[in-house]
Amino acid sequence: MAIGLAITNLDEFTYGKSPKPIKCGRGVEIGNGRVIPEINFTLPPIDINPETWPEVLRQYSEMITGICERAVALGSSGILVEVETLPPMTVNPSWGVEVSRLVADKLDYYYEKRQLHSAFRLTPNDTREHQRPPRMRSGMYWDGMKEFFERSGEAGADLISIESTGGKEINDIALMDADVHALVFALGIIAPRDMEFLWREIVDSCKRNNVIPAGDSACGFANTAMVLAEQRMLPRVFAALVRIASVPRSLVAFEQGAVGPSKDCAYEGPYIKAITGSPISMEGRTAACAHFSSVGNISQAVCDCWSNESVQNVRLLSGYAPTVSMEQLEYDCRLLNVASQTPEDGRKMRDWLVASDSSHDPQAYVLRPDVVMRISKTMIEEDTPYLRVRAGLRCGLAEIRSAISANQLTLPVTEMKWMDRLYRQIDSLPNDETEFIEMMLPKLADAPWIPSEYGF
Amino acid sequence: MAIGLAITNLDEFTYGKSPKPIKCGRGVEIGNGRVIPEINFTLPPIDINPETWPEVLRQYSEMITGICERAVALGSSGILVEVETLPPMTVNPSWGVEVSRLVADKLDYYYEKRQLHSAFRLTPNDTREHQRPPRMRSGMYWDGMKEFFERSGEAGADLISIESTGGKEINDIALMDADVHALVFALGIIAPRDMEFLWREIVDSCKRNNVIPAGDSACGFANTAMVLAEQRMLPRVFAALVRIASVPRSLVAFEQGAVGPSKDCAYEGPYIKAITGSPISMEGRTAACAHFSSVGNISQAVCDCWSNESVQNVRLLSGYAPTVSMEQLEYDCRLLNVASQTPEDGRKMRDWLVASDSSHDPQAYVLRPDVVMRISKTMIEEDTPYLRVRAGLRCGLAEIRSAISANQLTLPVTEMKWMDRLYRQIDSLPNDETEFIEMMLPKLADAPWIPSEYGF
Amino acid sequence: MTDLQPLYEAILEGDAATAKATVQEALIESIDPQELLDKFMIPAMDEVGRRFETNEYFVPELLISARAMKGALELIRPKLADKGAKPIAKVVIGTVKGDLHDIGKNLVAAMLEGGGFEVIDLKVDVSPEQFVQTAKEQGAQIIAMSALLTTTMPGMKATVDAVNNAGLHDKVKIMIGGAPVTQRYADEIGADGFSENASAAVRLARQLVGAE
Amino acid sequence: MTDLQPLYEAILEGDAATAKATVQEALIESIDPQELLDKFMIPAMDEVGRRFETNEYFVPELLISARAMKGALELIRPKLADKGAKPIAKVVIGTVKGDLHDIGKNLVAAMLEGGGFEVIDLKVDVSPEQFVQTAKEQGAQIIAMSALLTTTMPGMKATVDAVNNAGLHDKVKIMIGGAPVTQRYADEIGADGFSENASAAVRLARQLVGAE
Ligand SMILES: [Zn+2]
Ligand SMILES: [Zn+2]
Ligand SMILES: [Zn+2]
Repeated sequence: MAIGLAITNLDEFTYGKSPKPIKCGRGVEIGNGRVIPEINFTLPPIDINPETWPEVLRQYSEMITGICERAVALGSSGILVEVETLPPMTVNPSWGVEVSRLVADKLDYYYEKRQLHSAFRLTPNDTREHQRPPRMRSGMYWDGMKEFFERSGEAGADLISIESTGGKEINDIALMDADVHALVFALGIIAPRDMEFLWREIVDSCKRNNVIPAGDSACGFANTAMVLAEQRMLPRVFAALVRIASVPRSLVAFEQGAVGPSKDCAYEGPYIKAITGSPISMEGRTAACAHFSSVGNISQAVCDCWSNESVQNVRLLSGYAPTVSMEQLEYDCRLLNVASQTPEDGRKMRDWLVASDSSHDPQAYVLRPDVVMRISKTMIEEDTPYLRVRAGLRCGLAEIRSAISANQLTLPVTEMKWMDRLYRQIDSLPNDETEFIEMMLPKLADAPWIPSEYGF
Repeated sequence: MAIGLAITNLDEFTYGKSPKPIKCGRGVEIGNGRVIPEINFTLPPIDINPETWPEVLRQYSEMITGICERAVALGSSGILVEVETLPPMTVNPSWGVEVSRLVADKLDYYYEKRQLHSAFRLTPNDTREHQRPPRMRSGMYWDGMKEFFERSGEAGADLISIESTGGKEINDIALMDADVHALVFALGIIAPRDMEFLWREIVDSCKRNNVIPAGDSACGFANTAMVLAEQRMLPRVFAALVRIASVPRSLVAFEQGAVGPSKDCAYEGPYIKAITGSPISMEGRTAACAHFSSVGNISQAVCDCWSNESVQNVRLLSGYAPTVSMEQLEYDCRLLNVASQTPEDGRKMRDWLVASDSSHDPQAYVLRPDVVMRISKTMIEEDTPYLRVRAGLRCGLAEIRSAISANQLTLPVTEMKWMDRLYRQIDSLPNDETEFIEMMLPKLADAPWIPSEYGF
Repeated sequence: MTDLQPLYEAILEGDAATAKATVQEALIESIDPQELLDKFMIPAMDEVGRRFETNEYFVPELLISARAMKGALELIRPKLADKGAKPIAKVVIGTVKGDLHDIGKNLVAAMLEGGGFEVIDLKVDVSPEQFVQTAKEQGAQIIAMSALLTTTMPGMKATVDAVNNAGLHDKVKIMIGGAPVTQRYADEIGADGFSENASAAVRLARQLVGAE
Repeated sequence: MTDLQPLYEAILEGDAATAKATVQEALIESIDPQELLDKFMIPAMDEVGRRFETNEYFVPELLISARAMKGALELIRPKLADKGAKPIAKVVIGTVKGDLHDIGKNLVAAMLEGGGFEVIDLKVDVSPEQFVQTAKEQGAQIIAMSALLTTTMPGMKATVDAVNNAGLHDKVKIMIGGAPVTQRYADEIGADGFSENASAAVRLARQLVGAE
């Protein structure tokens, strides 16, 4: 059963506004006209154990205090704060809850005393990949995750996200070999199965705890490809296709009940926004502290929250790095929000953000709002994740190819031969999903995964 | 003798373009249509001595290599690289020359092998303040500076700048007490005298060495006030006046032959550009790594180079901080340059940058291009730095006052009482410079300065 | 009898002339100087501190009040019994060797004085030996150092080491500050405290000498 | 006589079938296997390495060539005299305890193999004891560790310490890598080398065993 795009008019596909805005936390509205800064932060190198725990708490307190003080000083109209826990805090949820609670309490304090509007996104880890092959539906890692989800209310979360990893064990292989078939198996077959299992659990837990299920990120899949492409390990055009292939998988969270904002590092966000109408968080030039990219500006074009991805609590000349990020994000949002005071001007700004990056790199090109809408449309005309991935890859590669012909995109000479290689691989994907699965299972017999964990 | 503004039409007062563009270095043009990133970097905490010297060189090499690689990867059309030496490198110019040469050689390499356009701004320190009271015109510190200027060609510099400190010993006192008279004595009387002496020397040296004399920064005066205001130690409205008062002093460099680009941390740059027509470098949100500010966007409105001020070579999640800054600056410049493809659009972007900050803080308000032009005009109608400072302060405070009345600027309640205090102090400045000097000399009899070093 | 409320107001507003005049009148009328101090002057400075902490007052206002307080204090000090008139503690302060950036140090010095400390200001570019010798000679309870440059920070460690080697660290607490300085750095080099800014420095100094 | 240029091309293009077929034909014609290796196979892999270094080749191309090389090598190894056929050195590789991020480690492992090293891959979450024991048992010359998380980095130091305590550090060089790892960290914990990325890792490994 085909569904339609939530955003059908390119003029209405812009930053700060989404068809399904969200109210959350302490007076924050996302997707309702203004872009909100989303600030992330993490510990510098430190071993997490009972002995270092007081220092861990001190650092979180230092970080969130610096952030709130700066947001108040700049007169921010509201911030979204994300804590992505470190794995030991999900394995041992009591640690995760304690850190989260500390942050939530600070946000309460700044709301009451300094009128700082804020919401709190809590992102537990998908620790299931901490064993090889991963067990997805049972065992101590899954138990820890389930407990943490269940305690998200106690932890003070307003929103829950995750960067889940079901299928990553096959995706890793696909990336090393730039193997489209393995990629499609990972992102079109097994990842969506795990997403369905995982997000049903998360959404149920959110309902019980009055927390908003926000969304997932294909970080471990597509951002790994992006970073490898940035290091010239992988062709950029392949990384662009991995991004597209990750969309149907991330969409499953929304089919299960997630409502956004999609996670910052989910660069598939514009697709999610076009398809579902949910607001999205994005990151770009202000996330250079976390990773380099070729989508520093275009990633901002249709964002609803604007993030720094993650920064460690290291000292810079002015102060601690999280505070520095807070300032940069706030100024970026100010500019976007001033520009969008009329719809025409907002589109002008959006189009400049797009034009400044889109011709440099296929990964940027496939984030062009018009391209996103076209590819999204072909994807959702299909009914299953497998067919959506296949349709998206076909359409995406065709878009890239015609952009190159039209001189709207330049590709390094070294990548040109990849166009044909990738085309051949995509073209040979069968129509029938069962046929594809039967073709792939024997090839992946030695791979480090457990088929039964994905319902095989 | 009154002079006119170089920029008389507000429509032509915008970023990327200045009446007197500069060609320099390896194919770089500044102020000729495109904003250029200016990247700065410095050492993390390290003691500089003969033993650590190899490590110092390794770090500079690491920093400039990371920067150039990233600039190439992003397809930058050209970068300006600043090395602001650390004081031991000016005291011992051979060290400074060695570090500079290393950077210049790397830039040559990347120009030849990777076609990266670049220019190199060398900024020796004003080490004269390393003794109290400072000796401005003789002694080992001055000798070291002179030698370094003279060896700037050998060091590979394309441009020379400095953040000179003549008069800072009195300005420091003025800041602590928010004392307008002491401020005017520092910035209107003695600082200009030192600027004339210093910049005659620099310009002569540049001529002999075929290096461009770029400009000075009132960093030690006005940025100190800005940082103290940011820490709520000083009223913002006072810091805004310090900024205005610093203009006539920095102008002296241009009267002596400097041609720009003015230094990044010289937030008086827009005034310099309006008055002289020389291109300017500015810094804002991308300089949050160096200091926080309330002018993160508006500072960009009429810039020709866009800078990160300074960042230490510390490791972030993605890579080293200087490389991170390079990426952020390049994306910012991309956006500005895409937006300015028509003059109307460039002005639109400029006006958004202005509007996003100007109502939040008087320090931002006095960087509004129209305000800059009006204040600049009243200043240059006067003939001497003293009278220019007085005229600028009067006009600046009147601008702030009427902006508050017109609800174009909000001032914290705690600062309102300062409006009158500052007005009374400014109003009591005599017409006659000699009278002012005679009034001030006895008051400053115990201050840590040597009047004869300023020609008294 | 003199109305003493103006004394409180004068210190709060930084009006040194009125503060001194009021004190002098009160002394002529033989009002107990201890009462002047406890009921008006110290409460006024407490209120100044509170306003500064809550960002109602800026540094210039704090300094001018501190000067009015100092002027008034000089008048009553000779008449006072021991109690309450002594400074909380003696602080030797300066920027470390090689560092000439003193504006932060000056702020801290002024605020410590306003907060009731006796401050011995060694100014800038102070060697470890100078810190140690002065602290010893003056019987100081605190050494306060600042550095603005990362390149001069090692001077802090050198000073801590010198204090340790002189066997002085059981009598003197060491506090440090300045833009590049961190709590971690303080811990690393064995300093007793770090403060992020000038107002926190007074609180820290009080804690270090057990006055809070 | 078989034209051997296709062997060079096959390895360069990663065409394992052609590479093996050509080698088999050549062996039937009794062509000296050492000549196959020296004149065609090694030059082909050198060219692959050059192309990778200059960004003409990506990882997938490098891996596929390395596999073609490996396939061809397996055919001639039994026929070869000692010289040239032995791996440059044995490397024990893995991600450190607690760290499950192995894509970088896998890249390094593959590139080391392509570069002529014998790689013993302990996979992920490897304890210091496992590293030490395997290196000892296998007579490895290099231990290579990666960590992607700052929280697992201490596992590197623990492994270096374990190697030292086992008295093994004179026989085994230790190299480390991963996003948060730096040269300074390597120096600090006493590792012998750090590499910023997978291609630099092969060069580093060669340097560490004196093969370059
Ligand atoms: Zn992520
Ligand atoms: Zn400066
Ligand atoms: Zn600078």
